[in-house]
Amino acid sequence: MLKYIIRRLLHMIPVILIISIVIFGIVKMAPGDPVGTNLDPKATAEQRAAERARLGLDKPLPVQYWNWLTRSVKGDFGDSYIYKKPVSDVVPNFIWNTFLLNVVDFILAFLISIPIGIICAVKQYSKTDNFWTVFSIIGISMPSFFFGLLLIYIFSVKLNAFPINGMVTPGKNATGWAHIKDVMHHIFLPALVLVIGSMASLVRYTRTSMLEVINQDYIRTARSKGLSEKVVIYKHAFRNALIPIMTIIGFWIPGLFSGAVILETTFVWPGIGNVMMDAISARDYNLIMALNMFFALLTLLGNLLADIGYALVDPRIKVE
Amino acid sequence: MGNLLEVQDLRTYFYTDDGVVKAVDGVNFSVEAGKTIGIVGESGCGKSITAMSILRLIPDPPGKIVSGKIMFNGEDLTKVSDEKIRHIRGNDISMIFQEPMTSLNPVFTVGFQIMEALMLHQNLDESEARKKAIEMLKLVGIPRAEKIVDEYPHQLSGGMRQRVMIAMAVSCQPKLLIADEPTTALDVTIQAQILELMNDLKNKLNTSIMLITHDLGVVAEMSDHVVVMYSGKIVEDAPVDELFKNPRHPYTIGLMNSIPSLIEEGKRLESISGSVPNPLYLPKGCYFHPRCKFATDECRKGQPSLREIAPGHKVSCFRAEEVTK
Amino acid sequence: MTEKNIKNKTENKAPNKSNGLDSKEIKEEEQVILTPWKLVLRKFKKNKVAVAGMIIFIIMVFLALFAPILTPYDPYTMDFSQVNQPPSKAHLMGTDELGRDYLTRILYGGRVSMQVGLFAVIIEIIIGALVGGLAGYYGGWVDNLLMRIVEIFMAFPFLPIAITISAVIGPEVAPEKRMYIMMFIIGLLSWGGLARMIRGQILSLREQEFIQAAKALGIRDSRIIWKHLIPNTLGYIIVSATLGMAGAIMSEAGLSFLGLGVTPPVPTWGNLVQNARDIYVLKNRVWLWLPPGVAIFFAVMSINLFGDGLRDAIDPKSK
Amino acid sequence: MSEVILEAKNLKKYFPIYKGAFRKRVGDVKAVDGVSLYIKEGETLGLVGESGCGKSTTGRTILRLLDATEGTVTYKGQDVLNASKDEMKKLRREMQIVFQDPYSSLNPRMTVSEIVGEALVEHGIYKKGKELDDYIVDVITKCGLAKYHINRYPHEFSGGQRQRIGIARALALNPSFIVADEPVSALDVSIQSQVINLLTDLQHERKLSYLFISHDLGVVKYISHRIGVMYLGTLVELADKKSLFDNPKHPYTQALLSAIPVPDPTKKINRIILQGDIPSPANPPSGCKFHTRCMYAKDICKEQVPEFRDLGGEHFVACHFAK
Repeated sequence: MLKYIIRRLLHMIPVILIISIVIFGIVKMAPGDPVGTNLDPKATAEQRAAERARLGLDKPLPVQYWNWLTRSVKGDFGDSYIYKKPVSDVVPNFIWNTFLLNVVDFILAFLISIPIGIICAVKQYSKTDNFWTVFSIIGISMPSFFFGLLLIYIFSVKLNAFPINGMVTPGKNATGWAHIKDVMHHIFLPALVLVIGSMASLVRYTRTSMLEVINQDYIRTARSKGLSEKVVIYKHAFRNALIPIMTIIGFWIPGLFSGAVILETTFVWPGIGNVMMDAISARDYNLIMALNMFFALLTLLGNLLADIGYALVDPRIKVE
Repeated sequence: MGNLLEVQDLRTYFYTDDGVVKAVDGVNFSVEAGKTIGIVGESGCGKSITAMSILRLIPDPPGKIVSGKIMFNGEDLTKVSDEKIRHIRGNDISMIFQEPMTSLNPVFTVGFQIMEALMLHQNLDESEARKKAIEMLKLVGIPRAEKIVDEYPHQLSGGMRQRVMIAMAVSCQPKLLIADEPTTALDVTIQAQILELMNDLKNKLNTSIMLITHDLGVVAEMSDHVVVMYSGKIVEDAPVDELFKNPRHPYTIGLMNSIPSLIEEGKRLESISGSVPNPLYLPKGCYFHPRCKFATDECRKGQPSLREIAPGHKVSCFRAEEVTK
Repeated sequence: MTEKNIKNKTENKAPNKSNGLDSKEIKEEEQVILTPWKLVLRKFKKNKVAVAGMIIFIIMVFLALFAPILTPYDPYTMDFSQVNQPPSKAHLMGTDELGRDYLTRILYGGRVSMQVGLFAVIIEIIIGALVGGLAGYYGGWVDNLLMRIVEIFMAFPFLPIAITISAVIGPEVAPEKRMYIMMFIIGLLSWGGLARMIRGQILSLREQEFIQAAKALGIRDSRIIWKHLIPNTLGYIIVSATLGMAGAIMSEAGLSFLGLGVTPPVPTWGNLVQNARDIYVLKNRVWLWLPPGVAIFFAVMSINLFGDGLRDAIDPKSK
Repeated sequence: MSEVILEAKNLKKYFPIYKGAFRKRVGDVKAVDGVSLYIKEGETLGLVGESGCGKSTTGRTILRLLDATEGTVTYKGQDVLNASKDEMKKLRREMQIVFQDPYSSLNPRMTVSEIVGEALVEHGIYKKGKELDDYIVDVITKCGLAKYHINRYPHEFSGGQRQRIGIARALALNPSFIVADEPVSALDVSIQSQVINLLTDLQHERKLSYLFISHDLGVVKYISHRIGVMYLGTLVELADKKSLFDNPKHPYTQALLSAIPVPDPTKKINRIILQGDIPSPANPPSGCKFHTRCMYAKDICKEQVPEFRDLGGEHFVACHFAK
């Protein structure tokens, strides 16, 4: 298995390089001059030219790319114009906020959706099944930002049960348990939006893969051995339905982070999505490059995780 | 020996959007202890549904056992509690299926799937069950049983998987083994091995066998008593020698005349015209009359019932006496 | 099963028997001929929910198409005397902060959103079908190369890249033109899945015996592709196109909500909801953000229902 | 029977096995490993064998649906495997194929008239129109279908009827040689005999030659004049029907014939039960491929591949000890 993982990681390097070239190309295509926005407007032409030289912006594109590449491999992604700090310091303290939000979603969605998906498959066309089918169609079709706004309007504006946005009550700077409680209070609505959205697709996915498995011959064999319905469904059927579900986990992880951009903007949640938006509007190219590369890396890791999960769960897959 | 199992007027219907499919429509037969009964018929005649109804493995919905009794040592299997029928499945009556490729769970080892029944019915602990499972694998003629027990189904050939299925089915010494087309998906030489194995086990463990197949050759070789089914009904029921020497139902005769290996040199194959009727639009009267050479008005109106025309030889045809091979 | 249901059932597995009552035996000749597409239609009609989805979708397309006739107002003319009016008889959906009639902007917004959705999916299908078809039919190194390319495209994280591109191209492109940029961005970034699906379809079709038979009959390759392979993948392409459109509309709405998709003054549902990001508007001017949001939801839901119903109807295994 | 219409010499078809990320070729599945046979005009050569023996691959390689790795195929003296595009197109009118699975051998989106008529238009024999329709109706009625079936789609037909459409499609070009690849294996016994009768009637009417491939020895015995038995890619025995069934010489053929269940309970058969499983064609046993399961196997069988020789009266056997 380890040999397989290493080979897959090596296999990923050319893909990452190509992606980095494409993103670098896109970012460099941008009109306007990044230097202009950050220096004080009165700076003279020479000062601008000196600043451009210092940042190496005057060299031909391939050379700039090479410099960027060699530096970023060593972990130096250059400085962020907005935060006036190296990018490698900026990203970590925001990423955990996004991570927190998405881990809550990941765990809750899985814990709730998989059992529901199984029940819907076992009791097909029953009332519960129809209810959840409607639920998932609505959940999938509901744009996350609109659902967020709705919740804010109902719970924060009208009922005043939850804060409108942000992660902590401004000026409270509580510590320890009080801080956690405060964050929990803030995280409720955005997490609810995420969980409902994830549950919608996961219930549907689990139900379909369970339905496929339930009609297989080996389930009939299991029943003919006298096993109880619970064992037949939760052991024999579910173990096989787990295989396609593992692939969805792989695609989930990149989804976690890239989906956050819209949600964090709606709830002004200080996560990496918000940082992305600020970087875009401020044309903070170093930060934009780093974030895009981060998301691309995540997607590739997600695919790898899906394949490894697949191989772990399905004995038929020989990992050579 | 008394009858091990008696099926009385069994009706199993399927309620589909297009209408009611009478898959099994009033079937009566009995299985003698220690004997092999062959149920033969073409696809769609209801032979598999009959077998599945015995162990109540019919998916409900859309299927349902509408009426009839299945008597097995004093109890009516259609009425016993779910808990009781689960106790019988795999223990007193067990079943093997046609497709060895898909009848074993791909994500569990072969050994585990055998041990499951043992631990459930004989409540052995894991190590005892594993020892018994290896013993079972040896009994069904699998070489290197100690190694195979930990392998997954996809690592075995079709023949080997069918042997595992048999090992699983006979692990608790069932009184009746129902085999639903056990060798249809296998090659001839492998089929010969499996049929020989089944006969072996019948004598060693004295289980009776209910063999379901469309291959008259397999039926002739394996069974003591034969039941011929057509469109959900039994058309002929007789000891095997009697049936092949002296078939009385036009359908049985038609079947026999359309088997290439039974035809002498140079003679033309006889074929039954038309095709099996659509279960949703069954013809009036005897279901076989549109394809029957001996059909008369009586056949077009009334439904013939199964009647005994010779000791142990029942036919459901008005003109059974005049019908000749 | 009521008598009526059995009566109008012509379809059955075995040779075509009468669909009337047992007594009236219609001869086989007059049997109504069910083309594969009629068969799909019949199965689709049975699924009431999907039909409802289709109807809602058609209504929304109708509203978007005939927007100029339906409202007297123009989406761009401002009327400073009527700024921020709640819904009234004159302005059924009230007016926005520049006094423009909001119902008109929602209708025109719908037109833009659906156009972006439609053309993005068309781009997706053209590239996906081409790449998937070539990879599936020719196999070997062609398949390998194309699948590597698909792998790379699939590795692009959709939203971050879309945001970066729309921001980068942003400034000098006039708002009217941004709609077309959106179509290309969404289309170019999401054809990977479709390519893989079509490749899978073609690979399995190629092994089918009727393709071998066509080769044995001496039928030219091009004719095999057009008359045998494509008609049998068309069904799947239509389904993924329908579901793809729902996705595209959602993506455009998201981008526009972030202010990076189609930017004002050109209205789309996404950027109309954007003004709810101002807490005051969120609290007091509900008519500004609720209707466009509901419009997105209904459009996407109806397409999803329609697409699901289509997929079940096309699936040969389903009854 | 007059002269030979089709002959294959030392036909081989290997499928490469790829492994690893860069798809390196690491071996071959030797599906067909040196098969030589001939078929006379109006004759049916049966080809039997168990799964994985390469009988279908042989049929398809002869028709050049698969590119042969080695060997030659001549049809009426003309070399098939190296024929140019145009020559091949003409040959396609002469040699046709009927398939096994009624549900995958017909294009679900085409009507019967398109399925049967397509090749005629392609080869320019007929233009679309009345003349073509009449010819199609004539062909399908010969195959037991009715005139009104012409505009129907495959999903409206039963398995037996679909096989008839497949046969009509093959007949449309009026070929003189047909490869029948397990044409009746997927059908019920009563329908099977209808299709077998159709094939034999067509043979008499049109002097067709068949290469009839099947795993069902009963069917092959009824329909063939001469029968070849294959095991793991090679022909182990080839003889006329009577002498093959009355006096099988190769141990595998003997075991195969004794394994067939006979639908007559009175006949007791002393059955030869072969032990073990069919080896995988990816790495077949050395020398004579049957030595791992043969009761008479000796050392020579392990080392040396037996020669496919004529023991007299065109009864060919590939076994060192056959007499």
